[in-house]
Amino acid sequence: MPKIKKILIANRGEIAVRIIRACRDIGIISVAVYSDTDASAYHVRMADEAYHIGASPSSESYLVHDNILKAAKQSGADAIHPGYGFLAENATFAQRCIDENIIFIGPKPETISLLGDKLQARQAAIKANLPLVPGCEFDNENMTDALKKAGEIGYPILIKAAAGGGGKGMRVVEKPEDFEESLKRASSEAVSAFGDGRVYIEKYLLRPRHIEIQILTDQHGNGIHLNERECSIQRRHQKLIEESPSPVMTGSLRKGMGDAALSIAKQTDYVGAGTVEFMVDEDMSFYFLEVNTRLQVEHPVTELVTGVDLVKEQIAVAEGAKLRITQDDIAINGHAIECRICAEDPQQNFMPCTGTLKNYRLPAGPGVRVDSGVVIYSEVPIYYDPMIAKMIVWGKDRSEAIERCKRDLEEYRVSGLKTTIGFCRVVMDNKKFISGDISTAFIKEEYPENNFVLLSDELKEQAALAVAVDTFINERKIRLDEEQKHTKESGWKNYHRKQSVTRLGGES
Amino acid sequence: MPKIKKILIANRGEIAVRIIRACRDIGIISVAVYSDTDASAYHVRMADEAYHIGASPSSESYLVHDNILKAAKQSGADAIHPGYGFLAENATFAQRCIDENIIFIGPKPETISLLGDKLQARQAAIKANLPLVPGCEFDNENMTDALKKAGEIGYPILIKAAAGGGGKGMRVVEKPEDFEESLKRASSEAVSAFGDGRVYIEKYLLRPRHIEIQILTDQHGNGIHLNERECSIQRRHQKLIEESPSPVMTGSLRKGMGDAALSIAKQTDYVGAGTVEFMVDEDMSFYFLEVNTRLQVEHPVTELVTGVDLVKEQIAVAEGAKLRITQDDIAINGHAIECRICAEDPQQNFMPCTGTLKNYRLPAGPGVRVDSGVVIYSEVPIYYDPMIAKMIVWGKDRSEAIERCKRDLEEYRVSGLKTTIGFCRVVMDNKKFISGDISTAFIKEEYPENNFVLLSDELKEQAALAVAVDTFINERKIRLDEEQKHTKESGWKNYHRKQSVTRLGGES
Amino acid sequence: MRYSVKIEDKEFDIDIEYKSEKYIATINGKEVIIESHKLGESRSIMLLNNKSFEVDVRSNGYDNAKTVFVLGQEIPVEIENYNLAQLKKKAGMSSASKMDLTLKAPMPGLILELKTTVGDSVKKGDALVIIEAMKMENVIKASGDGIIKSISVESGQSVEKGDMILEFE
Amino acid sequence: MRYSVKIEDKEFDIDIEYKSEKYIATINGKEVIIESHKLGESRSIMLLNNKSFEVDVRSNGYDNAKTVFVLGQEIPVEIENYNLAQLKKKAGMSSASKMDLTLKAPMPGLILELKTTVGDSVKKGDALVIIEAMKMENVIKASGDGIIKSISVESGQSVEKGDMILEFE
Repeated sequence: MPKIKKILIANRGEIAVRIIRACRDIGIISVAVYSDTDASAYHVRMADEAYHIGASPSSESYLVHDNILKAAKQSGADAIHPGYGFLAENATFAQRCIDENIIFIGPKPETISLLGDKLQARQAAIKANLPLVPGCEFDNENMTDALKKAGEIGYPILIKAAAGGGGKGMRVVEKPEDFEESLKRASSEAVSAFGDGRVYIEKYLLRPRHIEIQILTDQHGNGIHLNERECSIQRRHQKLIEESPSPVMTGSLRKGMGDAALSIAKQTDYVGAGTVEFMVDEDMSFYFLEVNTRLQVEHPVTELVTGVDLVKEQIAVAEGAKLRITQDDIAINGHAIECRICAEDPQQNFMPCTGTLKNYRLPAGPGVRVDSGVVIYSEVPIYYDPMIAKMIVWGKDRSEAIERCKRDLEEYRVSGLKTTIGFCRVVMDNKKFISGDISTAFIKEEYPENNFVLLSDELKEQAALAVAVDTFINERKIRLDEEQKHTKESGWKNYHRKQSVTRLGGES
Repeated sequence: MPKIKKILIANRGEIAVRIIRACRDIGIISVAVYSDTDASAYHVRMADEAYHIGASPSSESYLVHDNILKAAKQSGADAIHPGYGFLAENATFAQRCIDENIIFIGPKPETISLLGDKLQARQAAIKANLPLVPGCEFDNENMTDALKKAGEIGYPILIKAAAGGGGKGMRVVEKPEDFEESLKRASSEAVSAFGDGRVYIEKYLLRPRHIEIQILTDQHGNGIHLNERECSIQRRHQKLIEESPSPVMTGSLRKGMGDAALSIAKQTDYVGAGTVEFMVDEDMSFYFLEVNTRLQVEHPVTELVTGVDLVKEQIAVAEGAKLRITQDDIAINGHAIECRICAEDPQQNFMPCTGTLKNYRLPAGPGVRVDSGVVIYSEVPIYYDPMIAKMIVWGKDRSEAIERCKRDLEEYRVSGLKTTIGFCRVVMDNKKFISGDISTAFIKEEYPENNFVLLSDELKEQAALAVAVDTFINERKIRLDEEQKHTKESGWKNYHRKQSVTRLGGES
Repeated sequence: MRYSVKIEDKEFDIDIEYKSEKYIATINGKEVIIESHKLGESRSIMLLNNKSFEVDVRSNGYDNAKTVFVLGQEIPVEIENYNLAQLKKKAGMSSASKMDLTLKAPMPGLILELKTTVGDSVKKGDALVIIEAMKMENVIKASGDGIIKSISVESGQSVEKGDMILEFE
Repeated sequence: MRYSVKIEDKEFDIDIEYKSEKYIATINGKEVIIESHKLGESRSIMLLNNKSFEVDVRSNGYDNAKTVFVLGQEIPVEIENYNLAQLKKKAGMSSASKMDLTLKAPMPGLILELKTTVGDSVKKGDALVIIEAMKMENVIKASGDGIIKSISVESGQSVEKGDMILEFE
């Protein structure tokens, strides 16, 4: 079995740093790539080697297959880790790696391609006997048939694009009268976003939980799951806070979901680390959503409760090793919560921010891990994702994890940029969150119109005092300096006068 | 049961910060105290409140009972946590707290006092049936009897001061001829150091391991142990690297040592967190050494493998709560290693250093926890202990913990001060350390004359290149700036010439 | 020295004097004793009646607008000499924020969609424009009621931070 | 530009030129292509033949002595113009370190014990003096062989960093 000696990480930010750390642990040389704006970025500093791959926009650097493969050749890397985003779920790129005799750390191109198409993934799930949200495909042209099918499912229904992602080509339909118009708009949106107008319909769940199963499989047909992650705290389909285990999970539900996840993995010939996403309804029924064929942003919560380093296992699987852990090795030790730290302004509808980190100090001490893509003085450029770091906290139970989250969110020091830290702190105080009563509608329901309080009146008073004292000290210093200058100047005046007098009495 | 609402931390540096974090987790208000030099120290910044307690030397601040109790009264603290060092094992201070109606977070004054006297502690250990290193007390005046007893134990023997600590009043005697002289010198040293000349003798173990048991007991007679810590990597009786579990521990030995530790706790009416230290001989016999009646520096390795927050448990016990965990709750999850980061110069015989931290960036990512007493731009003053931080690393087994230690020691960024980071890195590469073949003689035997290599030839070459390029860039910048200035100046000259010409042709 | 300090909806009247190495502040009638130690550059540790805060006060380039970072929060603050603020108030020049009559690009990005046209009357919270930046679509909403007077951009156009997007009347 | 660089026992002859935004170094005959980006103040990221290093080069106040922090290690470096260094060598003014003839206090502290008296001949590694600082006793040892010429302190005395302790001859 050939050992991987050098890995090129086709990514940037915190996930590049995360992968570099795993490489360092096992003595693999890490190669970073960077765009113009990232020349002094943290992932470049952390890596053993670094290669320039183009201009700042990702379409001219991190997404350019040729440039990345060229850097891989130059550096002599024998494997590429794509991280998440960028090329992570790009079957064409995965195939190019194979063609160029470089190991792509991820599933086979065919698997990526199949699971990337929602309709094909749905078919695979049906074959693997996974429960699906009631729904179906239909002929876009036959509106009578479509309306009938929608009626059978029952409103509200959700129209989704087959090639979809990121909420594009998605429409909620409340009543039959709106169906035809919504269908047309969803389909045309899907054409313009993905060049593929195929859509399908599903029952719209009102308050589902998003719960996903981490799987790990090898090239020899072995597979395990590493429990679930609950990712219900989302804003506009973007996860913000994730945890493991789920506060509502039971042993039998976990077994059911774990078996289902491994069954679709088997069905799709899945190799490596992956995530099978489910929706869980209020009655605790679960439904297959999709498979993410890569490492997830939120993988650390699983690492903290299972003790497994997922990136190291990905690498071992890519080398062709048999799984080193069995299902029996996977326990649940305590509870972990992740908060995504994004350069966004919660008070301006979470608008992304750019800027320089004038101060940046991570929380530390018992139970906190930070995977950060930036350090003090880093620039946060406009070209990429606004997530600058993840704070992951471990506690012996959920309540200790929440306590420590609060402490560490307050300990996090960022100047120069607005972030989601304050909003995560607000959620940690939310009674529904604390009791585990959450769903993907949580933020929308709890904070309609973003009506949360980031600054208490007490904090405002303290801040006002701090600024007043600071201003007073500065003004006082200027006054004292000026007084001193005056004293000096009048000293000089006296000196000049003396000189003049001397002259008067002397030469003149 | 009265809940503690506010805790004054009678300490500074990393342990003060550690305790503040525990307070914050459970909603207790933390009060820092500070000497002149510590006015802007990290523990002051971290605490909820802070009180000045005197001049910089600890004898005028952190050791002054009155000043600390005054701050406690002023702040309305209902408990004092002493940390380690300073007043942590001072029975008089513990008693004063009780007299002033303030909870002292630690054992009873009588227990502290008894276990602080080595001869009394030895007697307690005998009563509790603990194995002791062969040794005995004797009449200092009756040399014949003493010599006979020494002969019975067998050379080499160790003479120790009853009131001892820190290696003072301690002498190794190789042969009977040296006995009388050594005894006299040890005794007189003990008189001058502790005002107490009592000494006793013990068999000197050549290559013992230092293994200690963490205990936790409540006010209701319940007690558990939280496994062992191996602390054999020491320099001049100062621990440098600690780990849990011990690489040589077996289930039955752990049970034996754990039972012994709980038995002396029972014997001495011990309440709270404490550490029972043992020496373990090459044949795996263990011998009682002493009891430390406080939180130890190295407590985090126990926290990482057991998941128990020891400081929170100390506080609960001090409140009068029954232990919330049973012996059965204590598992061993993975392996933890601690490296002490001290402001010392390994190449100058580990001489302490002072200075300003011009750069200070903690390692982060999977498995590392840093308990630091400093941040960037902190001053390390000469008045206190040179330990500025502890890096504690968790791995699923010892080998993963060592791998991560290496990575994190390299990731630690400190400028402006020499530290033990590089030397810890050297130990992590030592084959004997990796195989677990260690004893308290490890550093002396492996690195006599401090003959370790901190800088590889490759690193020297890279450093030389870096400095040369940096110098080149600076010199080039100066040259370019000057050229530009010249160009400008000659520009001005031309301008003046023109002016003159104009004048010449005009007015003149 | 007496200051008028404004944070979001709160106004504070703060009087400060310096006495034996401490600052005595009177805030809305209450006395607070303050110790302050510089941590270099713009950061300080302050003890407000012995309560510890690490604060980072930064000037925003304007005289009165500052930003303070405290407890992990970024807080925009307006501070003015108290007497000056009173004078301005009397003259109707209150620095209290009125609705801004222009909308400028809050970040560099791409105008994805304009949600209004000239002459539309919009209500607070109505979507005005969608800007794509950092891989996300950002809906810019009206901060008050008004009528659109002019629009300076069109969909598909790139904007720099601070570029004029539209004006209200 | 050609430099002579010394780190501990190692001497390097490094020639550097600047070409199309990169630095080409020749070190002991081997070519290395270097990219450098400032990280502010004294820190830079350097790529040496694409190998990444975060370095912090600080001047020690002397012309030739610098300190570089790389990979968590503090490394003292002597750097000189190559030609100047050659000239000095020829003139016997080699900057190669000879045994220092004075011992100065390496830290502020308390002189606990003097281990030698004037006229003693000491060998490399012999204990000279014990200084207490930061709660620890620090044994200062001779860095070479020599005879004690004079002693400027006595036990119990406090010293500041850099104070003369003794001289050799």
